[in-house]
Formats: sequence, structure tokens, C-alpha cells
Amino acid sequence: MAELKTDHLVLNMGPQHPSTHGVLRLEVVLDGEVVIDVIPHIGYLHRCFEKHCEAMTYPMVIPYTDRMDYLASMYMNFGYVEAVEKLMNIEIPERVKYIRVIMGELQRIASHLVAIGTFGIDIGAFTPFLYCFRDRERILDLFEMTCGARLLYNYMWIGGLSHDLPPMFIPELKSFLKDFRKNIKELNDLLSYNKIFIERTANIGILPADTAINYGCTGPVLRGSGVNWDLRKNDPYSIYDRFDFEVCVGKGEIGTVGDCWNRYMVRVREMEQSCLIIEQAIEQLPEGDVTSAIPKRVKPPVGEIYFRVESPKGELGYHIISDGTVNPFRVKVRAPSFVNLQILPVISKGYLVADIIANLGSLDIVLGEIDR
Amino acid sequence: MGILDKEFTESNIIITKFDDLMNWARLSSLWQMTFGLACCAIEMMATSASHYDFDRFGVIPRPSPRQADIIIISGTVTLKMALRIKRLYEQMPEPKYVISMGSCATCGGPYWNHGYHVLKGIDRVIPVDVYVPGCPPRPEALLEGLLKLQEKIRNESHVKKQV
Amino acid sequence: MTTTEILEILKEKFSVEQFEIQSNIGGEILIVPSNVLLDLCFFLRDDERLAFDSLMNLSGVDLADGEKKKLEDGSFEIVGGHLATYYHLHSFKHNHKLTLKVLLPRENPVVPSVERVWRSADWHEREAYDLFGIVFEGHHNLKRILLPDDWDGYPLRKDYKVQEFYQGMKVPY
Amino acid sequence: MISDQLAEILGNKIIAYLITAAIPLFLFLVPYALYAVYAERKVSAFMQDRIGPNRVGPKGLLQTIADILKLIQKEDIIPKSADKPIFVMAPYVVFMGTFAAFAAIPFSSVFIGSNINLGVFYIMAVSSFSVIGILMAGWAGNNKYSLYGAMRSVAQIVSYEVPALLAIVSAVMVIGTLNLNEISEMQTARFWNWWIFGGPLQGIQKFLLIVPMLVAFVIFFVASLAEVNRTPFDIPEAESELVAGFHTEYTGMKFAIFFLAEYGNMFVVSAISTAIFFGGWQSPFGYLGNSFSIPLLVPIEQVFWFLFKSLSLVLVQMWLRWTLPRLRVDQLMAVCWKYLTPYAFVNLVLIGIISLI
Repeated sequence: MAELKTDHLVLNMGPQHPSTHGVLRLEVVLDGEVVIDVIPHIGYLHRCFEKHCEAMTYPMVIPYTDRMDYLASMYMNFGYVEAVEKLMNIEIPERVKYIRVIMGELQRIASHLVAIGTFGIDIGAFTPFLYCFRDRERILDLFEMTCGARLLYNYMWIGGLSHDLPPMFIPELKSFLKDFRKNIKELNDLLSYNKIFIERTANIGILPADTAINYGCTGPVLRGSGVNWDLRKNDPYSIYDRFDFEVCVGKGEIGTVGDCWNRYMVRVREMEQSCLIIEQAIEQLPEGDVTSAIPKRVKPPVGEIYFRVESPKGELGYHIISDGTVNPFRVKVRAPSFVNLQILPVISKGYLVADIIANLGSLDIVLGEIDR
Repeated sequence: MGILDKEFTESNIIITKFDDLMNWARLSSLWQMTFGLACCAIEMMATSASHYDFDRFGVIPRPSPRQADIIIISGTVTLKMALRIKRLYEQMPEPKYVISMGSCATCGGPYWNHGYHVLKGIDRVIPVDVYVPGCPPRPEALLEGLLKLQEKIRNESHVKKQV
Repeated sequence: MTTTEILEILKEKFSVEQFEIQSNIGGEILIVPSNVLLDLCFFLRDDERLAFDSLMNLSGVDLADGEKKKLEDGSFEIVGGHLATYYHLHSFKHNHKLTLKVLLPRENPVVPSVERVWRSADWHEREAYDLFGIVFEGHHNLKRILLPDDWDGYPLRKDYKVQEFYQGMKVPY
Repeated sequence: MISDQLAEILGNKIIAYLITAAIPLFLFLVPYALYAVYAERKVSAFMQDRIGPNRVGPKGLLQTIADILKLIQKEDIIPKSADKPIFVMAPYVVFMGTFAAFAAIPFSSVFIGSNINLGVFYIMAVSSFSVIGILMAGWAGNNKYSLYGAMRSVAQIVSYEVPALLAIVSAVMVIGTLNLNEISEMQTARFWNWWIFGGPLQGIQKFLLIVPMLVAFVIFFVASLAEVNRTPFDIPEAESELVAGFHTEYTGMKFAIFFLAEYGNMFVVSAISTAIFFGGWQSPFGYLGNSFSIPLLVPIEQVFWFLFKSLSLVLVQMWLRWTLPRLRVDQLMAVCWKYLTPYAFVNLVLIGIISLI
């Protein structure tokens, strides 16, 4: 009898698909349910950020940085303004530094909450997503209180901030942190240590440390693979060297180091660490004027800089080239998700269709940042 | 007729004209397509989440365009994506509605000038019923947009010719 | 390790005269010719003392140092001059950084692909190809990544002119 | 029964049968499904710190009615590349399985569509009819997601039928009848006579039976969750993977019928659990009608208790859906063949031994 011929099935996921986290398109080659290959197609949200930068002045770029990683806008601002300040050699007031850290860490919590919630949806648990959004809403309230915007803030300016903290901010923040600790515990009970959740995520999409480094992965993806690397600790910028916190790495107490569960758990633990940083920052917060160092005219000297910060997704790098005019000559953004997404085909091969979704969720990508 | 009309609008009787009933059914159960593009999609998700709760108005997300009534274009539409959106729109069954959420979807938003790859307004590709301004619109604004759409549906008619 | 010290180590294997150190606000930059780039990158990665195990960023830049030619419709075209690629390397092992810069002629921007050295270069190179038209020789899948396949021109070049229509949709506002 | 009386009035048997058949549909199934969907939305809202539908009618009570009216109005799209006859037929085949099962469900001692001797057997047989419909739907849509959903669904339902039936068989072995009405009648008087507490048996046998019966119920309940495609076994329509699974291509009323069938199925499996393990239509404390000597009240009470118990089980299904993540397809099969089926066999043997004592 002649052997039965079989063919691979090509499944097209996205750009509209409930769990591609935006407008990512995946071309999945399948043998039954087993994944032979995954080819990500990006660019469905290419908004020409880098072209805009060349046409705008330095301060005008800030709102566009907001719109790159729209889940972590504060951090996008943070990286950009610090880079320009370095380029111009501006010394900013102490209070500004502390407020930036507080905002940055709050944003990290908010971003991780979305990552965790949507990961829950990918696995099939809908309720944790809403719990995460409930907590995130309180962080957004804090931001709104400060600068009036919920999602895209344009809060950090070159040399300072747009507004000082309102008087009620610190007490509200304290009460949020108090409640949030409890909610993390609830989240752990509901999702992190759920038997089905563990079955679905542990030992799935294992990413060895050396592969992660070679592929340029950073942030929770790299730390999930057990590499103790956090720019806040290892290459401190701003005032992160003044705080006492722990770098969370995947320990592999459930599953293997580098699997989806460990990547997920790194985020949960990082939220706790962020709370710690914020608490320390509140205690040390000095008085002062937040707008005093804002330059009248932003015109950096000829030169270039590659400045990187640890955004919630990983290493966010700004490569800014200045030709001495008020417009940046070139701004290239090293977006963490852009690099992290490359790993998806590597960790998905040989697993099942459902595992692609789990892997993608555990990478926590944002398309705005990938396509820019 | 006039007396009866008043009777129906003012008192809480459920029996009403056929048109009104059908319109009422459509406006009360606008199933939304799970479809987000960019920043506004996050606000759209926030609108569906606990704090604002889209479900109150009968809006539930459906992953398949075949079962959806409204598509909320939430975010920047790029040229690469525009054709896909058009196809998605065509896959939806009539009657279907479009909410253009945020300034990017409405007119290109901040990307209107130098955005070589951005479509300047989704209305160049598919017809839009309600525009919601903002960058991004707050969830309240999206809810307002939904109420406006409901108002629009309420005045539609199966029988009468639309002008 | 500073760039000068790294250059000392590189002396062992390469003729250093072809390298040039450019001083700069954000750290020194090592300008290298494109023909030794691949060997250099392998060496930088594999040498124990350097161990640059990760490519953090790869940027393409249009230096626009050529001659500007006005066209009839008011736009301009750049003839001659250079494009450049930047490689921001980083070592997890020693925690030091290095920036490489390769100058490429604008008319024929060809540079060896470092994808085989660091896999993270894959998409970065595709992006540079997409937006600048820099050709990376030896790349396994050099296609447009952000823009659609049938797009005209390289948008981030300084003399880029937006096309009027794309598949029937008007592009400018 | 009712159909005979109708036949006398109308003079035509077929019309009479058709009318009788439609009664449960309009009297019970459609309103139930509508309000089950409403309840589902309210339950999920309650669990997620939300309010849920509250704008349409008082407390949102008319929400699902609006939904169904809207679905009727929707354009009925049949994709060009679809296999048209099969595509059109599929939802009705799925629904038929569910609907036919209602015939043998004992709502009370007098209200039962067909008091056949093979009730349990009949329901299990007829409800697996929906597999064919699902496969038809998945195939005819000519959509890869649909096909995946259908294939998964078929594999899942066919597999889970084994532990479900084994669990029922083990119970039926002690019970000694397949007639659902008789089973319900047996568990009379007080709730300790329910089969989940060992049934109306006497002495040591009753106490020995408690654990195996509980196990049988749990196995049946888990397997039935899988049969009706509910979380954690909802992989055939797994939203995050397969968009909407086998009904991806369906619009309007056809989609509504799938929905109706799904909620109908949820009730059918709950009804079987109720009839076999939880005393069927029997009241747990005795009847008010008997104590006040109003015999007419008893059947109504029976209907109440039956619905109460079944709907509680439906609520449990909803509760599980909004709490648990979803299993993967291979894990699903592993749960079935590596755990549930062997346990069901062991349980069968145990119950067999106990019933010999």
C-alpha cells in the first residue's frame, strides 16, 4: 500500500485574534496540533516614530514616546528625558529624581498587572484579568491626580516634570500600597498556584539562559531564565543605587527555570519589589521645585548617546544622535519587546497550538513598541 | 395614532411599534468585536473591565466578526492594517456599526503629518457611525460614544426610507 | 574596559590602523571598515577577555553628508556621502560596553550580516534594510519587516519622498 | 398522556405529537436558556467585581430577550466556500440531540415527556448526537479554526463519554433500573435516601456505598463538564486559541441555536445527575402538599425541587467557568484516559462487590 501523504497545515493567527495582544500576525505551521514553525509578521502598527523624531524638536518628541509602549508610558518618558539630559549634561533637582522613580515603579506595577491579566486570559482564566485591571485602575487614578491623563502622560520633561505632586498623592499612594499587597496574595491564590494554571505553564516554552542572551532577551524574559540581570542594579541610572531591593529571577521551584511559569512569576515578584522601592522613595522624598532645571531652549551639542533603562518589558535603549540643532538628527529606539518577540519561534517549536498562546503571553509584548 | 403614540412613550408598556421593538433589541445588545489596535485598545479594555463595565449596556466581546455588531476601531490604523480592517468589516453581518475611537482612527491623530505609514482616518476605508475624540478617549467618552450610537439606532427604521 | 584598552587587545589579531576612535559625549565609538566587521565581531564575542555576548542595539543612520540636489518639485535628493550602521555591544560577563560604527557608501550600502554572531541582529538588520535600504550580506531572510512588501522607497533616508497612493489609499493627509 | 388527548381533539395524531413536542421547547427550554445566559452574565459580573447587564429592563432582565431579537434580525451569512447543506443543517442537528434528551427527563412524578424504561440509556445515546452536528459545523464552515474546534470537540466528547457512562453504569448497578422516574421514586422521604448518600438501602451496605457513590458522582460531573464543553474543558471553543471554535463562521439565528443547545446541554447533564444522585424530583424534607393534605400541590413541589437541584448544578458549572483556567488538549485526554476512566472502572468493581454483600 502506498504511504499516505500528509501535508502541513498553515494557520494564520491575527492580525485580529483575541490573544495576539494587538495586531501581531503569526503564521503557524502545524502538523496536527504540533507546532512545526511560527513566523511572526509585524509592522501592522508601524507609526513612524523615528521619522517623527527627525521632524520634531526634542521636547516635542516626548508625547510620541508615550505612545510607543502605551502600557508603560511613564517609563518611556523616563528613558528619553534621561537620555537627552545626559546628552545636554543637565543636573536635575533631587525631588525630580525621586518623583521619577516613584512614577516609574508605579508604572511598572501597572504594566505587569496588564501582563499578568492578559496572560490569565490566554490561559483561559478570565476573572484574574478583571482583578488586575481593578488594581491598575487605582494606579491610573494616582497618575490622573498628578498630571490629568490616564494613559499617555507627557509628564516627565527634559530637566524636570510638568507638575509637582498634588498634596493628596502621598497618602493615597500609601493606602494603595497597603491594599495592593493583599491583592497580590489573592492573585497568587487564584492564579499563580492554581493546579491547572501550573499544568499549562510549567515546563512550557523553556528558554535556556545562553539562548536568551544570544537572542538579546532582556527584562523578565531574561530573568525568568535565571540570569540575574537588572539594569537598575547592574548598571544603575538615575538614583536606583540608593534603594534596597532584590532582583527577581526564575528559581524553578515549580517547573524548569526559563519556562512560562517562571517568567510569569518574575513579574509577580517584581511588583512586590516595586512596592518596596516606592516605599523607600516616599520616605526619602525631599522638598523642592520640580521645574527649576527645565531649559528654555533644548539644543544639545553635537554628539550621540546610547542610553538604556530597565523598562517593565526589558532594556529600553535610546540611541540619540544630535547634530547641534533643535531637532534630533536620529533617534533609534531599542524596544525590548521587539527583541524579545524574536524568541517566540525558538521556544514554541515542538509544543502544541495552545502553548504558542501561553508563550506569547509570557513574553508580554506590546505592539506599539515593536512596530514603533 | 397620536394619542396611542403618547401612551406608549410615556407609560411603561412594553408593547410598542415593531420598529421600536426591533431597534430596541439592536441597541440593547451591541456585541463588540474583540479587536484592538493600539493605545485606545487599552482604554477599551479598561471600559470592559470592572471599573466601567461595558456589560451593563449589553456589550459583550465576541472574538469572531461573524457574531459581532459593532467594531470599535481603537487606535492608529496603518496602511498595512487598513485592508485587513476592511475585510473584517465585510465579514460582519448586517446591521453593523462602527465606532471610531480616538483621534488616530478619526483623522490620523498625532501622526497626521509625518506618518508615512498611517492611514489618516478610518473613514477613508469603512463607513463610521460615531467618532469618539480624544487621545486616548477616557472610558467615559467611549461610553458616551456608545450611547450616541444607541440614539442613532433608535431613530432607524425598517420600513421608512432613510434620507 | 575602555575602548582604548579593547583596541590594545584587538591589536593581536587585526591591523589596528584601519580602526579609528571617535570621541563623543556618550562614550567613545570605534569606526571599523565593513570588510573586517564579521571577523571582528566573532573575535569580540569569543575572546575570553572581551566576551561581548550580546548585541544590545543595531541602528542604521543616514548621515546625509552627500551633496544635496534640488529637484524640480521642491524636494531634494542626496547624492554621494554615507549611511552608517551602529552596533552597541555589551558583555554580561564583564559588564562593559563597546560601540562600533561602520560607514557605508550611500550608493551601494552593503555590510556583512552579524546575524550568525548574535541572533538578536536578525530583526534589527531587517529593520535597517526596511527603513534605510542597507543590504546585509549573508542574512537568511532579508525582507521588509515593518512596511508591507510592496512599499516604495526607504522612509528614514533624509531624502525620502512619500508616495501618493498605496493600494488605492491616499497616503499624505 | 397529553398527546393522546390532543389527538382526540384535533383528530390527527401527527399534529398532536408535534404540538406536544414543541411544548417543552417553548415552555421550558427557550426561557431557561435565555435566563441561563442572563444568569451566567450576572454570575460572572458578581465574581469579577462588576455589575453586569442592568440597563435593559429592570435589573437588565430583558437583556437576553433583546439579544435573541437582535440575533433574529442579523444577516444570515453563508460563506461562499462553505458546504452549504451541511452548514445549514449543523446547528439543528446539534440542537436536536439536546432537545430530544428533554423527552425523558423526569420533571415530576406526573410531568415526564416519555416515561420509557431505558431513560438513562436513551438520554446518553441521544445527547451524543450533537457530536455529529459539531463535526458538521466545523467541517462545513471551511475555516481552519472551526475545523480545529470540531476535531477537538469530537475527540473530547467521544472520550469523555466513557467515564461518564461508566460512572452511571456503576450507579445503575445498585439501583437496578434505567427508568429515570423509577429511580427518582426510589429515593423518597428524606435526603439520606438519595443515592449519593447510599440510597434507600439498609444496614452496612448503605454506609459502604456512600464513598463510591460520591466518587461516581464526581466522575460523572467532571465528565459531563467536558461533554458540554465548559471550562476547564472548553477547548473546542477556546477563545484565546481558536477564536470561537466550531461556530466561528456562524451568524445570527444559527449561532443562537448553538448557544441554546449549549445551555440546554448544561441542563440535561445536571438533570441526569439530579435524577440519579440527588433524589430527582423528591423533596429533601417531605412535601408541604402531604402535610396540608392538598394533593395537587405535590407535583408542583416536585417540579420546584427538581429545577432547584438541577439549576444549582448549572450554577456550579458557571462558577467553575469563571474561576478556572482551561486545560490543554493533550492534558484533557490525559485526564480522561489516565485518571477518570481507570477510577471509574475501580469504582465500578467496588460498587459491584458492595452490591453483592
